[in-house]
Amino acid sequence: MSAPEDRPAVPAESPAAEDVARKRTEEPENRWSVAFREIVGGSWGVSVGAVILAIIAGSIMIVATDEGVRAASGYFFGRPGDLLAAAGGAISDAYSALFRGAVWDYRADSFAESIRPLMVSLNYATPLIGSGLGLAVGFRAGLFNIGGQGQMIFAAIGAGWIGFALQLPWPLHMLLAMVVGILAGALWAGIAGLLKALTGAHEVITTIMLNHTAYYLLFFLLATPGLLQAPGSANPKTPAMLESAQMPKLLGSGYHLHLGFLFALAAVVFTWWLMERSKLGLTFRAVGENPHAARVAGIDVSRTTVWVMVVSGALVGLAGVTQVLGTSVTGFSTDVDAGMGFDAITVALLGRSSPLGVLAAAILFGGFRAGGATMQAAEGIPIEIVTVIQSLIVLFIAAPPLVRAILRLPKPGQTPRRKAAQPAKEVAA
Amino acid sequence: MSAQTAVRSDDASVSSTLRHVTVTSKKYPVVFTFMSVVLGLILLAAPREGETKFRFSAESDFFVIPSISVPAMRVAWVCLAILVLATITSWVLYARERRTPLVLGIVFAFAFLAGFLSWGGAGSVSDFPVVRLISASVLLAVPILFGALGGAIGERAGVVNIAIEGQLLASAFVAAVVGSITKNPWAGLVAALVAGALVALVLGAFTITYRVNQVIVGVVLNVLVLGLTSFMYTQVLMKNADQLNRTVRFPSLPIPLISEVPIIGPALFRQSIIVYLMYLAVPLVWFALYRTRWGLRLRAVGEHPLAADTVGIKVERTRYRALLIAGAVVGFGGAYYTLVSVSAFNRNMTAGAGFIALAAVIFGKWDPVRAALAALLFGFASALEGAMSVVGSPVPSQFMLMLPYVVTLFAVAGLVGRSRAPAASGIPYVKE
Amino acid sequence: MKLELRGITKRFGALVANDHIDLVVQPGEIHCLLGENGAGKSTLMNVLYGLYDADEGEVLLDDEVVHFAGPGDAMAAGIGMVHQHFMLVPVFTVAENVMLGHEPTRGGGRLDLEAARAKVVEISERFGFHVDPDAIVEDLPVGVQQRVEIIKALSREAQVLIFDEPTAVLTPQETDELMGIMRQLKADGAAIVFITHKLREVREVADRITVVRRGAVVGEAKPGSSDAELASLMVGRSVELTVAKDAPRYSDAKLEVKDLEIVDPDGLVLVDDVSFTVRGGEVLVVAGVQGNGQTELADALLGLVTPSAGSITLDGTELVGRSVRDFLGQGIGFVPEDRGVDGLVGTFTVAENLILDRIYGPPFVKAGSLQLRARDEFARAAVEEFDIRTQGIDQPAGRLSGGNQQKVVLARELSRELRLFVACQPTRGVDVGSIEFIHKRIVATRDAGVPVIVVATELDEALALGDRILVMYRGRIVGIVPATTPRDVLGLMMAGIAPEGSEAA
Amino acid sequence: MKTKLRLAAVGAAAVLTLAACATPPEATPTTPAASETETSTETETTEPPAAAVEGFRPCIVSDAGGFDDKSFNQLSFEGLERAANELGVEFGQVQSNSDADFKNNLESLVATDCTLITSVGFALSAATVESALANTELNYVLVDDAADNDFDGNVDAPNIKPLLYDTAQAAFLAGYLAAGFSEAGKVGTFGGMPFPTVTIFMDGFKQGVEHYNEVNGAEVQVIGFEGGDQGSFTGGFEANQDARNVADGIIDQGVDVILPVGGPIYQSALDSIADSGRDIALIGVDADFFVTDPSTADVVLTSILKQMDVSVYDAVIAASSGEFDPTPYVGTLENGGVGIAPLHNFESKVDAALVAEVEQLKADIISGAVTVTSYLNQ
Repeated sequence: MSAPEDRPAVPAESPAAEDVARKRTEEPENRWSVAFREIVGGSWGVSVGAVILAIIAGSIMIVATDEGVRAASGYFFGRPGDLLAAAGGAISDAYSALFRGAVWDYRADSFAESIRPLMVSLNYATPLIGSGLGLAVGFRAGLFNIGGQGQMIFAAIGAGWIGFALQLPWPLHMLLAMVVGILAGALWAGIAGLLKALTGAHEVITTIMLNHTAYYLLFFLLATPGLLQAPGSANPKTPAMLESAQMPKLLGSGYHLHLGFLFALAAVVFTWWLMERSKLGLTFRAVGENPHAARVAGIDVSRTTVWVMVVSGALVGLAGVTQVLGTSVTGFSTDVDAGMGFDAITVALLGRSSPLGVLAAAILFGGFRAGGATMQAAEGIPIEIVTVIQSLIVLFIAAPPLVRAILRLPKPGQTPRRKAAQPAKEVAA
Repeated sequence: MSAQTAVRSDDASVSSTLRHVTVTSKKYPVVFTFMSVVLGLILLAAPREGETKFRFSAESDFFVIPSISVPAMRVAWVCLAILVLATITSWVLYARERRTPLVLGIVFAFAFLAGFLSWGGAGSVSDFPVVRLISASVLLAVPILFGALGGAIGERAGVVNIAIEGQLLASAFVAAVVGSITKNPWAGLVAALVAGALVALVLGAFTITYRVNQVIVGVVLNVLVLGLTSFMYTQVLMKNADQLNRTVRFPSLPIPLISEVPIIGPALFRQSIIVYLMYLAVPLVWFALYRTRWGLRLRAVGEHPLAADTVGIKVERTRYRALLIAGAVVGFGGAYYTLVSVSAFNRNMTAGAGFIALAAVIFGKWDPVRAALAALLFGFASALEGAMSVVGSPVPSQFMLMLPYVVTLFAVAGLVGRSRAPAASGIPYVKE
Repeated sequence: MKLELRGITKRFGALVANDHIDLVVQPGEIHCLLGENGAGKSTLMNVLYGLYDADEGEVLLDDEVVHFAGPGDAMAAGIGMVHQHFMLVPVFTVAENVMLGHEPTRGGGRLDLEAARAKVVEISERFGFHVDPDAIVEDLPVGVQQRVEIIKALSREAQVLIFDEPTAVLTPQETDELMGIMRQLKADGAAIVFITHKLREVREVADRITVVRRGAVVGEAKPGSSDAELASLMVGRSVELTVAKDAPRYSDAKLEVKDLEIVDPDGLVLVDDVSFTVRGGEVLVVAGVQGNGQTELADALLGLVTPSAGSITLDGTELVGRSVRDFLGQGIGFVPEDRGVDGLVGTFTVAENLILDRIYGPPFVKAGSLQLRARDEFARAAVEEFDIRTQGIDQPAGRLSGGNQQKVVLARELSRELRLFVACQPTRGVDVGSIEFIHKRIVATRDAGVPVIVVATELDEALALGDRILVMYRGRIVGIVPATTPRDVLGLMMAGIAPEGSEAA
Repeated sequence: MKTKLRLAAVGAAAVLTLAACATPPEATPTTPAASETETSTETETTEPPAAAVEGFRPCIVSDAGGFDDKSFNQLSFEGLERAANELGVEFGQVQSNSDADFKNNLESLVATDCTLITSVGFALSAATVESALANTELNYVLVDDAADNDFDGNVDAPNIKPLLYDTAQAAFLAGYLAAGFSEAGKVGTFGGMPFPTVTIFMDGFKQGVEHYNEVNGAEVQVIGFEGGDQGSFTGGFEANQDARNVADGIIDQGVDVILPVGGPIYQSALDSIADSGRDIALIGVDADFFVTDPSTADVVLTSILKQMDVSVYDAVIAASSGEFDPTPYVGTLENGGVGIAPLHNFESKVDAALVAEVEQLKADIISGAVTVTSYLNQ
């Protein structure tokens, strides 16, 4: 993030000289100057701008719902200051509650207490990381997997059943439950992949249909005694996971954060390796970018499609598994997926389908989920505002020119960049 | 010389001089076999007693067709026999390198349905109202169908519209509010169209002008609309339900004469204006897309925007217009929720219909008529689920609720297969 | 109508695509714009046509300055263009394509299809085109598609016609016909701009010749100039116009194709009973007008399509029914016809593309993991050896020029141990320098004893490279003839007329 | 480019305008919905609330249904809101979107110094127990669940007051009434989803009809419920065409009394009745529809009351003065926690003898002469 010291000081006297200079210092010049530009004028500025804009929009809604503001607006012309003060107060209360709930509780007595919200956010982020990665793998391979919900449900069924029905020592029990859950998620996604490979059925349709199917299947299992339903209960809910199958809390029982988060981080690394460094990932990307060329290169596109869905489903399955064995260890019901399957679409897209991007986006969204509860509990702010802010952030981040136009940010790359010349060559060719 | 390379009907074109052989697919026989086995297993595993009643007329019918009762299992076995025969025929045809005719598929579908319904309704006090089954199929399909039409228009113009769900929800909401305030469903309908178009405008601004990934914008718009409508519902509508959330619905208008035609009349022609508009919308959209200047340009922009640009068609403007119209079409579907179906808006009342509509667009291969049929198929499966649950079929309700989705899954995998989207769909047009 | 361009300058970032170009075209004149791929010809014409805004300079029609905001304005002013990449909507009918943008309508925006059909028939009869107005464009052979483009331009009463590389996809006969059409149009008083890099055609029809190189006019040439003169003006140095090669040294028959039949999903027989053999050290050119089954035949040689009958044996091993990967494993190198679609993943780096079909084991993949060092070393070596002009091996391949993209594909395929090399239209859309290079490499491969198959649509290439030439028409072999066969005989064969005494098909 | 910017600005403005519309109309301070709830409940509880202890802060957390579910979340919320308003104390609320939120939502409430936390729905049971064990100084109320996750018959934490409702008893009465009222000899019911809290209504209703048949030798049929999980369900709790379809299907079978169970889906049934053009009576659930939704006045025969607002209110009031009593509460006919609403407009249409029989039946159930089974007593 420091100033680009590595930038070559060679003045570009002639094109040839510039060429030479460029060649010699290619690597460092690229890395540092790109990072620098991105922070100052480029996507970082836009991201911050997007958050600001979304927060402004959220503020309008907060002000609209605030009782004090409503009261003050009744006599606006008498004392306009009151309204502004009330509005300002409502907004700052709301966002400070969001911050307290998501990052750092500055009102808490001890460090241990203050840090707790951050752990909650990371805990919420855990399943979003897994499912976001799963969907990102699909996107990179050109498959639009909307089936996160169904895959998470299947993973939960698999892991959950192992989690309470078998008696095994830890960690064997937990690992077995994880494996079964992940495989179940992979299997459910694999159906969509197989259907696409065999009959060409579009994955958007099949995954949507499989979502609903999985949901009702889970419901059936939960409502039928002897299957997933807790014995002795009439409610559609499973019994608690056995201690031996649970993911232990990472920082003691005072914090939400559990082992699943580390698995999610491992999944980030694994996905990065898979997509960037493995043969399988190369075939995934090749099929996603250009299936024709992939075929000519000897890649079996149909088989790859199945594999993509399987890997995607396995990662989404990990999300389901962490939910069941880490977060909802007291048993789960029909909405075990918690809407993560759909949130994951946004997370994957916001993270530009790169593993690190997904991680960042998932933590952002986890923070919103965690902070939203505090915002509600402390200030009575309707939870929908958080949803709105979230979606506006994504929209604005996705449209940098819009953010720049509204906030009058400078355009990036005002200085002519080499990249700008590239498409032109193509045009001229 | 030129006659050989050029194409003309009197001269042989390239394709006609190429030799032609018949290509057969295993799809039909395989699907047939599977379905026959399924019914066979059901009948063997859970035989039932009693009779099944089918009703063919509504109460107020002019011509009343008597209801019939059939011995359930016997009919079911006969139907199974027909299925097996059809399956064998299909395999024989395949072996002889001939295609399975569509008629056989229709016969198969009917026999399967009859068999399954006979089994399901055995011994019940309730009967299968065939008329209702048809009308319910249509009614359940209304929002999906309008959504699919809008989706098809958008994609034909090169914009993937994942935001159908959001458009439905937004227009249902606005229709409820405006319809309640004015106490006039027409005002609500107009407002719904505007709302649908407005969501489309946002979609367009981001995807066409700012070239943001169309899928991202669509997905996010759904979330945004859900958040906004839920917010307004709890914060505003709930507190003033009488003024803001109680619409006057469109009445049903029986069409003279045709509404008296047995079965079809009461099923299809005693509906509200929005349903009739839907009947009109399908051919109208088809006509507009394939037979008008607007449609030709729209499709050109969706298939090959550069080519369209080179003949002076403004690509972005054409896409915007298409999207706005598509949004308004979806708006009809949204209006149906709060101006015909139910007289009040409630949170997330579209409950995923927009995604089903999206599936229908793809299922229907981006063609308005086929997409409409796909929507109707889904409607039919849902209606069937309702009818089966009323007669008290022995299938657990969760499986009955699954039915429409499983049917769609099979239909997509078994019968449709590969489909080709408009070539430029999903790709922003970048002109340097 | 007289067309004049004055001082047109168009920049893309730092690159100057057109540098103060002046051009005058009189009515009743064919003005040839000669230049290599990438010389800026197309850019110039796109400026003229309103697709690009010029940074400097002006366009004059009949001595009046005009300004085009888009192609619509240009067309309204009487300028028509036949694009290099056809601007036709593939799923539309001919009539729909022709009327697009200026549709005749009956009330309420309804299309008047009858009027549109009549227009197509009228124009095609005027020029003897024989085009069915109701045919779907994508089903038509390219030659006919081009006529649709011409009809499109003429249907708007264009008085200035621009032909952008129109002969790239035509048979010699079709090219001759096109020349005829151009002359006919000229006689009707049209001003014609003819963009090409093919010298023969220039000399045949041009009334005036302007040569552009690197975005600037480098001079005018007389129609009577020799090929060598034109070529050196165009490229900027003297050019070798023929491929230097030694006499072939054949070994045994390596590849044997027997009774091959390929059927498309609708049951059309695209390759019909095709048999031939190729010996080691031999280049067999498969010639023919595009769309006569060569593409499918080549695809079958890589297992991309599965033949419905027949056999393909390489060194005695039957290959039919195997996967593409098996074909590659047998040592088949393959340069696809459309490198942008089938040859490269445009968003992948040069290095990734260079190993794309070599990821099934060492040295580039070990235990499922990519070996980046091995990959990059190989890539750097390949970039060096094949003279791929790129900013680095991390550059996305899609950003390279056509010739360099083709070199990437060639480098990937030729750096493997080969037992058969199949190259489909290897020099399509490639600059002269790269063409020479590619031809040399193909000949070198042959000389190494590998059987080579080149699919070519241009007779020049077929004659330059081939030891034998196999001509296909409507999926069948018209004949297999030696490379010494006269051009006109080959031309007739490409139209389906078998010469006396050719090898039996 | 300028026009593009303008277009985008319009788009953004559209978004913002939608958001700005959220401003509630300030000119209508007394909203009908609110005032209705007040009147409905005020008639039931008359004793003035005691002054709250220092720092008392009642809070509520919903399940995934949300506080606008027109069912238990909403009623519980209304009870708590009324208690808080009468006590003049602030209250906290958190709406859950899913299972994963429960724990954090409860913790957020704990962090905002809530002293009494009301959790709504069985799904929150385990999380509530966990929170209660961790915060023994706080009081908890759990609606619709026994807080007994190890099934030993005891509440798992000493500071939780479970509120349960044997709704089947009331539904039994409604079933008997409906069977007697029906001229067609067919009554119908359907639910949102086969949850026990939904099917308990349908189940009691069915038993009531069967009891009527048994006593009177009649053959009134119940359409739409077979027992267990088998029956007509809309697949969700949204009032939309799916719910309409199920309601239409049941009405089409010729029923003249219909019992929709599950939040807003009764609105679909209402419109279904309107469109059928027949005289069909509707039975409400949870609250007295005649009061809460006046638009139902002409069709609502009676309502099966599940007085969650009252019992939550009572629990909050008790806790406010430091008299929190963790004894499980089971709403029955006997203690008035469940019941059926007055007939209102139908008073004249229902045979007085039938009304008397229902009254007697109520006494019999209370006395144990007639038993009603439900998942609570199985």
